[in-house]
Amino acid sequence: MSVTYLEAIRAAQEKALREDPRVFIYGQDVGEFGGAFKATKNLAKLFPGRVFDSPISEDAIVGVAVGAAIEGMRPIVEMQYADFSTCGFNQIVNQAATLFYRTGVKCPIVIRMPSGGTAGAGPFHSQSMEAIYAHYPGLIIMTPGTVEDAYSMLLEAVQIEDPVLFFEHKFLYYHLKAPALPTEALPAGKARIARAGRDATIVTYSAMLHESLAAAEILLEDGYELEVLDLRTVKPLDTDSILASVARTGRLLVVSEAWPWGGVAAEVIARVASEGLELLDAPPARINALDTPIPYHPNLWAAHRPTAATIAQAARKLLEL
Amino acid sequence: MSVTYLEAIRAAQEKALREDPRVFIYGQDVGEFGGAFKATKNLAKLFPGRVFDSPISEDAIVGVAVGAAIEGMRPIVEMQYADFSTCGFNQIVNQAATLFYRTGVKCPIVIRMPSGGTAGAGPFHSQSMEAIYAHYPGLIIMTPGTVEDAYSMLLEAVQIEDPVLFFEHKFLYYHLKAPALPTEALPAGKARIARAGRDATIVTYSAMLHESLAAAEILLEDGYELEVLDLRTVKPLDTDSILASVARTGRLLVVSEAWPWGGVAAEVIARVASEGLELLDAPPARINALDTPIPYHPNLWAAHRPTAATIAQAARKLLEL
Amino acid sequence: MASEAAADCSNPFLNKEVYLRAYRIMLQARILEEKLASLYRAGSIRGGVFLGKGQEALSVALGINLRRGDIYAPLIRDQAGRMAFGDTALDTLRTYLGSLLGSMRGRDGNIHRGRPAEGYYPMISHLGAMISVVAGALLARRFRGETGIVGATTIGDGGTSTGAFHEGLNVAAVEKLPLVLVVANNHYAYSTPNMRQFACRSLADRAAGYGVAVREVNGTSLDDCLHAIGAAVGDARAGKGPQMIVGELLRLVGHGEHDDFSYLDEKLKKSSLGRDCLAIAEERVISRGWATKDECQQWRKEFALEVDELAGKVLREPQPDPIVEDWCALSDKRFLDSPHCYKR
Amino acid sequence: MASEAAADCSNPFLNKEVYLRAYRIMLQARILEEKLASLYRAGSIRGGVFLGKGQEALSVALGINLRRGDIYAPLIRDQAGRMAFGDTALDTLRTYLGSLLGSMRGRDGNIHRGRPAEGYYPMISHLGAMISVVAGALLARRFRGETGIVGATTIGDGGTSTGAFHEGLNVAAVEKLPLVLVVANNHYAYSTPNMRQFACRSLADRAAGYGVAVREVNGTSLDDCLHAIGAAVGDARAGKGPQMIVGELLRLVGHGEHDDFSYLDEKLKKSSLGRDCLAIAEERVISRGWATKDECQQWRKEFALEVDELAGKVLREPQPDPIVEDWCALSDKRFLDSPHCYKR
Ligand SMILES: Cc1ncc(C[n+]2csc(CCOP(=O)(O)OP(=O)(O)O)c2C)c(N)n1
Ligand SMILES: Cc1ncc(C[n+]2csc(CCOP(=O)(O)OP(=O)(O)O)c2C)c(N)n1
Ligand SMILES: [Mg+2]
Ligand SMILES: [Mg+2]
Repeated sequence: MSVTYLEAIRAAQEKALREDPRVFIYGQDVGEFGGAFKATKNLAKLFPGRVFDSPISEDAIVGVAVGAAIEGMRPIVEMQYADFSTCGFNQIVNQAATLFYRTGVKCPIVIRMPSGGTAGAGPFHSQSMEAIYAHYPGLIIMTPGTVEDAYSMLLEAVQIEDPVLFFEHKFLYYHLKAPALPTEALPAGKARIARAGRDATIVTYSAMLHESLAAAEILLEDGYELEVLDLRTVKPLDTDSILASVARTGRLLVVSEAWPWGGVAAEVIARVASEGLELLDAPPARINALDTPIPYHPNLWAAHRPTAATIAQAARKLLEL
Repeated sequence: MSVTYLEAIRAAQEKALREDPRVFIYGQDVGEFGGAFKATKNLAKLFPGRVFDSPISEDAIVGVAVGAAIEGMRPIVEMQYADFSTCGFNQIVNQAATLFYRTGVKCPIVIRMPSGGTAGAGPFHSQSMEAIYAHYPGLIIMTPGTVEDAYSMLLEAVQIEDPVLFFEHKFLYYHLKAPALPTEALPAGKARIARAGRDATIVTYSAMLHESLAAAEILLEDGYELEVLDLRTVKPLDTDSILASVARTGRLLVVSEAWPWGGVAAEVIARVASEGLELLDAPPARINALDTPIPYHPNLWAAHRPTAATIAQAARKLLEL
Repeated sequence: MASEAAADCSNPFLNKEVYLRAYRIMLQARILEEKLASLYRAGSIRGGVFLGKGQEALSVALGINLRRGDIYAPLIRDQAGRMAFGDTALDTLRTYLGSLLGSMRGRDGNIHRGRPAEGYYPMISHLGAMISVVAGALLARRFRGETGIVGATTIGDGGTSTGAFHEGLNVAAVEKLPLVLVVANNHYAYSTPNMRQFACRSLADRAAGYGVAVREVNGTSLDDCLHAIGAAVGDARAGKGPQMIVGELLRLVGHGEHDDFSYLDEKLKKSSLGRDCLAIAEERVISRGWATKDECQQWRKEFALEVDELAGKVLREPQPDPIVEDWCALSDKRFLDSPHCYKR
Repeated sequence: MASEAAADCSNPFLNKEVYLRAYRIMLQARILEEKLASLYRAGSIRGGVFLGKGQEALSVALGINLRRGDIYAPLIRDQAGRMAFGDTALDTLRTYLGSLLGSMRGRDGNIHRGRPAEGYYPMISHLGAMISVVAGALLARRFRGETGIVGATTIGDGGTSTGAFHEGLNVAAVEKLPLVLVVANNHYAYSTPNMRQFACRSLADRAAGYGVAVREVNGTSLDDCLHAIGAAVGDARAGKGPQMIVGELLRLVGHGEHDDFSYLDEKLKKSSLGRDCLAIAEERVISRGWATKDECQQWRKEFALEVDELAGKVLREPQPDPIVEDWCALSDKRFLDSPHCYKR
């Protein structure tokens, strides 16, 4: 038996609903239908009245979640696609993210953000918005890249008493599999060494974890051993683990599927430059999506985002410096 | 006679309206009333029918501007405060910013964003959102820090055939003065050495330009000569000028009033680390607003944003490394 | 006329006790706001001051119909409603004057104050945004099996143009929540007149589009306001779903104290909309023999004295200290992201 | 019945020529979409396929009433309206099949295609967002002194819940723009039924809240649709301000071709809403003697052949090449931000 990334998300929600009567799930088509990606399949049936459809009103959906959280509930919101969270942006960054600081009252909501590109999805069903939200104070930004993390981090997210944006990657939904659900997990905020190596560090997260691991395989053929660090959460960002890895390897490549300007890769490089300059044997590098809208055509899309091949190429360049 | 930063913005709009029949101004209270800050004072009278009030509908305001631009107009939108652009966020980043790439049809709109903190303005009338928008492909992000730039860059913005977000700083509106309006200007995308120096480079923009210049004065007393580079536009970011300055000084401090995570400061440091690592004699540093909502109370606000004193302190630390 | 019918004292929403209480709160709010204006002119308040003068009747009528356990998310011009709901002159002054002892601890202030743990929600500035939040709060109460409670919030004529208004009210209607939404049509949104804001006959015409009950009310008449809002709150409490009230009135001051209201249409000002609800209510109180002119005068003096004393006290209270402030946007410190390179 | 009245051939909106043209376009759209569905099943299309089956009458009635110089921003289920406005089977196939020769050059595709320079606006996915864009376009036309033109767009029942719908329609009403907004209430937004989407009697009840004229129409009847939309477009063109049409119907396919429509309520399906507008229109065409069954059959065959041929041709066309693609989000290359560290 094996579990997919999507099944892990569904299972985590089922467990959260079962164990905590304060949890409910709200979003477009999440009820009877089980969600656009089936991440809430059967949950409406299992937990009558607690998993229900919203109108197409992202602003109100988030507002409802915040109000419910103030009154003691633990809402999980599903955005149908992260891209549509732009329509609920104001409530996320100005209502949810500021509540605790302004009032001292906690805002334990989870917003699930189906993110990232898949072939043919186009400019409005492919975005990686984690950097946008990480820029704002008051939010925790999770970006699980494994089945295990999808499960355990979502469960942790529901328990955290601050707003958590949970960026789950659509590309991993069906393809990524694990033998079983995990029974223990690293806490949020801690990065994980996904692959140990001595020649350079690739810092990455979410779907790019797998492209990076594949790139590491490619470079192994050249005799290079790359360390791959999975950030798991991009805010907080585990600066210590990044620095520790760079201290071992002396070289840093950051890989992110988001646009470059001010993204996770920029933030990671800025931190390493500021706090670990002397650790660097070569200039740190980054590889991001290209700085255009995400093209619809699979040919263009495949060139727009980083892939194992382009990551390997960038890593090779870094190693040769 | 002298001209304030605000008057320069008003004058630029008057000139644009006068010289180009395609220009119109749309936003809350911009008509008869002349805008919340009086940046459009008298313009409705001078240009009947071309400067008019919108409902409180940021999403529609931006949508209207995009539609009008497609049909050949040159709309200038005034957000009453940049903070409220969160409600028009979707139209900015998904409609305006993607139009040209998707369709090949240009989207010459200007959105004026009264930005940044003033004492007592609180969490929703003080934000600096330039990094949020700079993250998206398809937008030009202007952040004028002088009266001259407020004037000439706004005029240039109206001429540019791509969407321009014009982040004007409210703190500078009334206080910042110049002897006269400029007759020539650097083009957008080029940074300017606001003060030459040899010991370290401060890269900054907008209101922080003046705090940084004041910090440079403070350090002059210690015998340090700081170079202050005014970015003017944060996207495109004039990487060459930054690198050239760091090449001269060997030290980099980036100062921004925005929040730190993924902000302008992170992007600048990432670029310098990647493209000019060997130029650095010390780890690059940044100073930003603190990572909380912007507090209302003037005591807290003054400590939340960078000031000449804290910049000088950070610079001194950098110089002593 | 509705207001004549409402003057019928057998009307359950209109009895001496409630009316007098409402009137006294209106008076208190007015006097407190006058003090805020004078403190503003004196430079003691650094942020903006936005007053509810002329809107006290509509505002108090909502606040006074709420109970402990209800939810209330007031807006800019709701000083009277706030006080009816339990907010105090002391906390008002503390937030405006930046006292550390205020409910917002200097982090937010003025009209943005509240105590969410007590059902008193502080508005964010973005208009319309509180409607869905109150809807969510009511949903939570329903989950917890609470009945007979209501959630109330206010919006201006300008605020009805926001997408948030639309989405929030629609969600409340779909969920049949006990939401009471008072639309204060004071005919201006900052300087923007109604005709640049909407094109319908009355904002009340919006209700049918949501499947929401609606009452139109003369916002200058406390009688009318108490009656209509009392009925609306009663219906919401009884499970009849969201209730909208559209009050027609005029603010009698500028948008904020910095604004000279130069755009005010003289005709509107001279129309019945321009009448002062507080003066009208006082007249009614007196003509009905519920209090004498002298008593009203006396209350006015007492409140003014009280407010002056409170202001004096608050002005001596400690202000927030950035050194002591914890600068923490998260409740759970384990998840703080503060690398060395962020720190000052 | 409205449809009987409409069958009156003296009705200016209902004559043989227009009706036959509309019918033939519906047929063409249906056949083209069937081809798209089969190409989807064959794996030739990688993105989603979202079809308008059952909505052709409402859609074509809008498109056919527009002229060159008008503005049209169609939505998901508007293949028929698009073709009536001038879009071709060739460009449709090119965008779905990713041909470089398609109007979107592979950068966007499928239902997101358009040619803004020709007044044919490509939707972004975010529902409701096109309404204000069309309003802005109409404002520009007014600035340029153009009269007698209209701007038209479509929204679904689900899309009416967006803030963008509200803001956009309100702005159009305030500016009295010649906007025609067709609401296609197909009773589902993806899987979400009307009762989870809104609580008003009919979405037509929203119009009064904007001060906008409205017509309710049986969306399965081409007669009704041509009549009501013809009148609405005429009124808009004549300067009577925004016009809303609410068409009641059902889509006869899943949300997209990946969706099995398992949530469809059998009762709805069997109701008059579930009837196929194309079959009804064909029946009318025949019963009125405007064409014979054989002729209809013949057209069907011709269109199918044409579409098959086109698809064959398009499948051999070049696909976008990332090496040649300029990767440029700005029109003015001077302002490109592409530091060395971004480049691949
Ligand atoms: C979404 C949003 N846009 C703009 C503003 C700026 N703003 C503050 S108050 C105001 C006018 C509000 O008018 P109205 O809703 O009629 O309330 P009133 O001030 O008349 O009580 C505006 C435009 C805001 N607060 N929120
Ligand atoms: C703002 C926004 N939120 C969510 C979506 C995802 N989405 C795409 S189509 C759809 C259902 C649309 O329903 P409706 O408006 O009734 O149109 P129909 O599909 O029935 O034609 C949803 C939720 C979206 N496109 N835009
Ligand atoms: Mg108003
Ligand atoms: Mg629908």
